[in-house]
Amino acid sequence: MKNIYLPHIAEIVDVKQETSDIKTFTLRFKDKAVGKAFTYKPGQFVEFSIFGEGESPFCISNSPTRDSIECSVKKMGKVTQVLHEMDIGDEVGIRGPYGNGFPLDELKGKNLLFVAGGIGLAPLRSLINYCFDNRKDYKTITIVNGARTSKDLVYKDEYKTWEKAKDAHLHLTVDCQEDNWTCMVGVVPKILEEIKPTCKDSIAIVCGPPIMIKFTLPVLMRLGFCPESILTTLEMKMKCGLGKCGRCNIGNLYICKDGPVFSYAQLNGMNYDH
Amino acid sequence: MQRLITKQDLVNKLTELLKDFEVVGPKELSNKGIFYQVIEDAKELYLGQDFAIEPIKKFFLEPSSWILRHAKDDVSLESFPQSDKKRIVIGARPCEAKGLALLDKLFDSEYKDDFYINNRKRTIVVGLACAKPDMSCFCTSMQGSPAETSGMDALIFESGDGFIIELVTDKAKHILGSIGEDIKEDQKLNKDKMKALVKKVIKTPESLDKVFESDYWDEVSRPCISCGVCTFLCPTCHCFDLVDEEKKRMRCYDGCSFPDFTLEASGVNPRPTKKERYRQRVFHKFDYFKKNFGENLCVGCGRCIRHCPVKIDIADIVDKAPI
Amino acid sequence: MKIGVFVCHCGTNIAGTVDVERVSQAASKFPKVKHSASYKYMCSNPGQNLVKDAIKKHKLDRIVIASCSPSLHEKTFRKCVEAAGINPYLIEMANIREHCSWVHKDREKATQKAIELTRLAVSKVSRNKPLEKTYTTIEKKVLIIGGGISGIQAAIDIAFANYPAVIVEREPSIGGRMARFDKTFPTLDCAACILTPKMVTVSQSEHVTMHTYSEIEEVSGFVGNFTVKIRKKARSVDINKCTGCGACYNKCPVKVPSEFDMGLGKRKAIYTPFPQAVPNVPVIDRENCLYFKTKKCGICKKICTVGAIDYDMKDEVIEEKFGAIIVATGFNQFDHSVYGEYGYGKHKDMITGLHFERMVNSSGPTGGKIIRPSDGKEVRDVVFIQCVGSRDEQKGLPYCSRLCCMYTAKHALLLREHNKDSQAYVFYIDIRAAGKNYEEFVKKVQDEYGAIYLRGRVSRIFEKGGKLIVRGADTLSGAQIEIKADLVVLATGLVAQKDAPSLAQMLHIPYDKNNLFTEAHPKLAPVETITSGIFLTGACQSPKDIPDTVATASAASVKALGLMVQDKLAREPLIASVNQDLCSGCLACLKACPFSAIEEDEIEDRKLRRKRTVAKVREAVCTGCGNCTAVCRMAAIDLEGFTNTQIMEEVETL
Amino acid sequence: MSEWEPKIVGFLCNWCSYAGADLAGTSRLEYPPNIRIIRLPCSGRVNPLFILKCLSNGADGVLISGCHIGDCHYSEGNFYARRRFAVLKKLLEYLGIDPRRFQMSWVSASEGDKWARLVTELVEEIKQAGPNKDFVRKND
Amino acid sequence: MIDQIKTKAKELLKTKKVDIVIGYKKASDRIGAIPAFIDKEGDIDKLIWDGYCVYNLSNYLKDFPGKKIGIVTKGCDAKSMTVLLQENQLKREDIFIIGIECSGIVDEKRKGGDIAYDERCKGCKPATPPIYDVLIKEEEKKQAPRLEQDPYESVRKLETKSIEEKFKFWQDEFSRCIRCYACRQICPLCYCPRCVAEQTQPAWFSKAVSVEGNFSWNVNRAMHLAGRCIDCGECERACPVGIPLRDINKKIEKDVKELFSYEAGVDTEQKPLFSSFDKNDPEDFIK
Repeated sequence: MKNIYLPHIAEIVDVKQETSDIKTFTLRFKDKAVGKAFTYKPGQFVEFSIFGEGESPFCISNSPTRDSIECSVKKMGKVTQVLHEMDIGDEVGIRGPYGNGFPLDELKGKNLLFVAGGIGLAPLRSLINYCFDNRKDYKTITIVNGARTSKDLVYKDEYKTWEKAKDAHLHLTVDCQEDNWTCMVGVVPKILEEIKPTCKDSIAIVCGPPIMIKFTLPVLMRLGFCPESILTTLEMKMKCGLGKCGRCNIGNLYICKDGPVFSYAQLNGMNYDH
Repeated sequence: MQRLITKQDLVNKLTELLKDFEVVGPKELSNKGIFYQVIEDAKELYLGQDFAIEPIKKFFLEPSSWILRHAKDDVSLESFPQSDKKRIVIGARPCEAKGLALLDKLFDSEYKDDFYINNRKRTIVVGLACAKPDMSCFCTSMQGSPAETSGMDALIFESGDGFIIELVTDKAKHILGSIGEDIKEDQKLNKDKMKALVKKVIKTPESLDKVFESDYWDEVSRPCISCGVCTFLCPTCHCFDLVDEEKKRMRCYDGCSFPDFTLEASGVNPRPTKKERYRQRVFHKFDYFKKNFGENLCVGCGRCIRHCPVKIDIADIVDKAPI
Repeated sequence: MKIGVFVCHCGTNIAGTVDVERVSQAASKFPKVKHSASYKYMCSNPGQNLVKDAIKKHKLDRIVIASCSPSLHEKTFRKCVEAAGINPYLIEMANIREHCSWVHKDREKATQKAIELTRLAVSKVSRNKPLEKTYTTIEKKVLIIGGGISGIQAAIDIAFANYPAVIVEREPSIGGRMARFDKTFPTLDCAACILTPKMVTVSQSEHVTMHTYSEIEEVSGFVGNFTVKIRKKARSVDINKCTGCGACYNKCPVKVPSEFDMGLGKRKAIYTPFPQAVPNVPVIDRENCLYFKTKKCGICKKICTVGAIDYDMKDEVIEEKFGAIIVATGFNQFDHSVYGEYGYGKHKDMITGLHFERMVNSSGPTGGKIIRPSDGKEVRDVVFIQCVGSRDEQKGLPYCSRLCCMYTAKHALLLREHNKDSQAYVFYIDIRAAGKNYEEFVKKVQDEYGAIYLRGRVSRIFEKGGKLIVRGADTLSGAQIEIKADLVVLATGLVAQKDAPSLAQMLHIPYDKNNLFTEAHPKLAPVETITSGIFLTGACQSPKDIPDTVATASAASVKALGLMVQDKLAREPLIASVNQDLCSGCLACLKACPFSAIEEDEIEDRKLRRKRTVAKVREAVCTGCGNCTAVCRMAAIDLEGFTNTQIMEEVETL
Repeated sequence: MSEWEPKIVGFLCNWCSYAGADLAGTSRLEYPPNIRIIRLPCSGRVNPLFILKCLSNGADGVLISGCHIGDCHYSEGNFYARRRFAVLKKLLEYLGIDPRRFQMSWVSASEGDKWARLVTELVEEIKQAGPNKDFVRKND
Repeated sequence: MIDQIKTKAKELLKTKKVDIVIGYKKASDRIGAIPAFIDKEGDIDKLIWDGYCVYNLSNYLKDFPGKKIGIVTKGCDAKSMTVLLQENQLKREDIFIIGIECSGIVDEKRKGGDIAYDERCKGCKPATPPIYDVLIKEEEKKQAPRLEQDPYESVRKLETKSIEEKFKFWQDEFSRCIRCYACRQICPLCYCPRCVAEQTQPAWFSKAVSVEGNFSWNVNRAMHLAGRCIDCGECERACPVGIPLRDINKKIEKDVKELFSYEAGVDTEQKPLFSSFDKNDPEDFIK
């Protein structure tokens, strides 16, 4: 019998404190064969099991072009609390990857605009690094990344690489001015309006807190992006990850199975609770 | 293939089958009603027309079942061993069996749920046609009927002192084909006529899309007390939760009527009030599932109406939806 | 999470019965345990160093010490791990000595139990949270409620340490009961002579503020930060202008019975209770004052040269903050009218001990003459009856009032001193003279002053021929006795003040069925109350004589000063806290808190978009008993250090 | 398999009963090793759900022990506990849980001997009641 | 009498004394009743009153925060409002109680035969609500036969059984529990924002449909209603699988009365059972 709910064991091989409540865990499957068989696309997610506590879904935050599996986790509830107390050498369960990930083929040959807020950068980071690792497939890459304060910015180590890359622009912003802060100040939608990225041949990929998305979409529309060229990755209460347990639907689609990446056009046509 | 059998035939056959099979059927508990239970003695079987409170679903998708074992000490994982004992369910109603057919669509597709599939595979479902649908029944509006055989291996009809058994699948023919006698042409049942027994008829719109934002949902959901009666007793509701307890993981019923169902760890709840939750239930059954699988996720068994502590009538609500 | 387990041999105390090595090995296999070790004496310096080194070496973040009872060494190891950089609340102890090795003999079973106790501790510690001590500031001022000898002594002690004290006294003058006494047993010092200097000291101290003729209206806050509302009743005399010349009360035309003299003498409508009153500022008794009754008179105002009389003065409520409160409200006299057989009220020549004190006092209403109130004649035969109220569960008090034996003996002595021909008869049940030189004193009264002690109860008192006939039994001789007395003096017991319960409720301190305030512990915390920062002194807690009263006053002062000298008040973080999201606001916790440490709070519920009431813990008041957590149906209130999660984890691990 | 030994959970208040159990240790009073003590500040801290959790988790008996009435460190905690568990005890018995499985006692800090005696008796009683099979979570 | 209810409801809505009136209307089966929420004068005619108006409507009061509510209230329902007021869940000035001097309600579960009054009505002597703003009396002829018998008869019967029999009895009953929590949801006094049954930190008892999970849930429910349950009987009616929940509630009610002379829902100033004590509470069960 094949048990679709059965996770594989993975060991935590590295833990990085990103912010006061976000940690990035690097994982390695105990069973090497499982590790080899495990392939994923940017935007996909996995179900983490903490034995005795439960399961929680997290997107894989690094690119499949790199060797390790990384997930960034914000301390929120029961599972994440315990996960944050875990350390190198501890073991967790992983099943997945689930969901559809980003439509990589559609993105090819396009200008890419990444708009992220807070931990929303996690799923985008996977795609960003994927694009940098396949640089020739894409045109200009613009990244707008915001957080409440500079302390809440994630993946700080990688900003230099992103900045330096050819045809790439990184715009960092915090909500309010701080001492020793030299980048931009203001909420993400405001920054977008300032930098006016081109909509031509462009796809925008947006991920962040609901309030940011709410105010970013009209800005993108004003900038000329059509709903089809705005992608986002959604989060909602998920449990099984398999489209069976009945929680994460928006309309007749399940975020876990049919998402989590959706275009704004798709979402527009749907009735959902929010 | 239809055959004529006596009650004694049936009892004798079941007694014989009890040796190799686990037999599940309705039992009458005094003052409590009818319950599907594992039968030890064929005589315990209740083959009257009263409906069981719980649907037969619980023998396929259990209210709670262990799916994984994991030791806190040494990290090792294994599935819970599943029974492969052959099983015969007798007395399930056509609507409930149709519920199984609908659940098959979900659990036996894409990511296949072997726990459910195993329970299905090891079981022969012998239904009992409804001679006395009650005023909550509306199966005919859900493309069913008191003599529907979908999801079943065989169906028996009350006929005089005995029964007529219709053998649908080869499995059933193999096991039950030997009892009773062949039926004459004029004794055969007019199944279409039985449809008329069902008095409650509702119209179901092709899509509910247009009424999603209507205040109607606010109004109809107001009496709802957010309990789990309708979902737990529904032959098609299948939403579940995964819960770790001690060193095991369990799958147990959950329902969209519970406020906690979609409560996120951050405290956000996309369905914060009864309006959203009740609408989800109606839409899942009469819109979303239809979009995904082509059929309503409702069999018209009337359980949620019969047992709703505040008499909410989903059929009436769908019927009157302001399309 | 990296838990370290350290198992102690405690010499052979543990290792004699428990296989310590096996415990250590078993522990190393518990979930989340990264290191385990054992040592001969874990609490010794090398033992503690072993823990500290292991923490650093293995990057441990939680510690379990399997050794003795936490009551012995929990603090030790908290300090130890704190020194190694771990939050001191991330340790747990497994008690494998008192609860294991010392009570079991079977080595196998004891070892097995020790392993399981260690496992429990490991599971609990895995759910511990780092906690921080909280600090509150302290208002450097002490409130003393009551200005009798005990309040005065407390104020002097506090002032001596250069901290401000505020006395609130409801009478117009401080001095309390002691000011009414004549001489004091067993040394026969004159009460006024030893009290007055103390009153003066208090009045002159720059550190002491007195609010006389004032009462406590409301108390809120908690240790270090009490806010108290004090009602200063309208005195009708400006305390700042009055020189205390006394002209006003000399000229006042209204005479009323003096409360101070127990009605034996008279006072005016404007009066000071007694000549040595502090402050020496009169007060107008508005009920009896002609001006207030008829709007006529006004003599005092006319006569006052400094214009201190102010008929329009109103009650004033002031609010002050205090760091500590000393309750020194003293006692009342037992109401002996319940003893019908004595006929009190019927017989004019029957008085209480306190009357006798006033009568025998040379500055009292009779000028020191002991007379019959009925006819003013000097007395010869006086009967003293002890235990009026005391030790009489049926009609009076269950307890012994402790001082009646002594003051009666003193009265008998004073009687003979005042009148060589007099004769004292004392009816008693037992003589309780347990104090320094007390027994000797009583003996002296019997032997040298001829007082006749009769063991027994008085059954009836009636008048006959201008005398009071006291009929009783002498249980020692078995004889019926009848004494023709000129005067009968009742040694009434001591009871709580009438309004003691309402004050206790204001202060959130408990009181017993006799309305006496309850100390935090009868032996080990006799002047503390369960409300930290509130202390008891004197007879409000139980009947006390002057030395005991003064001693408890000083004790309470030391306790209060102990708070005053702190910069900040450190509080153990092992207290309750409310998860307001889960709280329904039913306030079952508030009603079940023995310490009134829970209050209502109003929060904006973002989900419901409206204000709602929830419970909130007053952290400085919470003592961490956890009663609230057990009455909370939604488990919204939890106790740090003993959280639901910790306890459930322990149970789960069984 | 060796002879069955009952498992008993004791919820003890820190100030009286836990200290009483400590005293039993200091006085070297022997008693059977079947009890596992969970230290709490006060008997008033014990939530009825703890008892259910113990029983469903395989404990054969549960004991709550606190200060004698009037001795509570928090002055009133044991009064509340007494009322709460009077109700629970009657309810459990009504629902068919052997009353021997859930007991309550007052043991002061000076009653080491009472503690030792109490545990000895308790273990004996629970041995007679037999293993808690009915209520316990099935480990399948 | 329904006219009296309607008139009152109309007046309340018209004068804006309340924003909404909670009452009863006909259910889709044309026999039973379903809670009605009337906020427009035009809908007032939907209101009904008959023996099928079984629900304890005070359960819905929490659904309209900040609104003024008029509510049709039977005697037992009003008692639960007393407890809600006691526990700070209601403001008296926010509700207008249209008290019904009820003559008993119908036993819905009874099959066939005549309409019978529900078991729970038989012990209910004063059918007059203890609190109300207006009282509407039912015609006398319809008064239900009130039994003078011992209200704890079935509890006592169970009490006399042996421990094993009791366990067997309750195990059979609880084994049918499907944890749908209808008993909780229908209870006006189960208003916790998040029930312990749903909490995960810690998980208080098993969510599994199992002996100990079902047992724990039902004991927990009973304990949380101790000294609060006013025996409106809705839990037992709502239970789809027929667990005799009132036999548990009544057991506690009886014990609490005997042990502490405590009765639930008596007045709004009453202290909760477990947030109070008497120094002389019995302790014969303590060693």
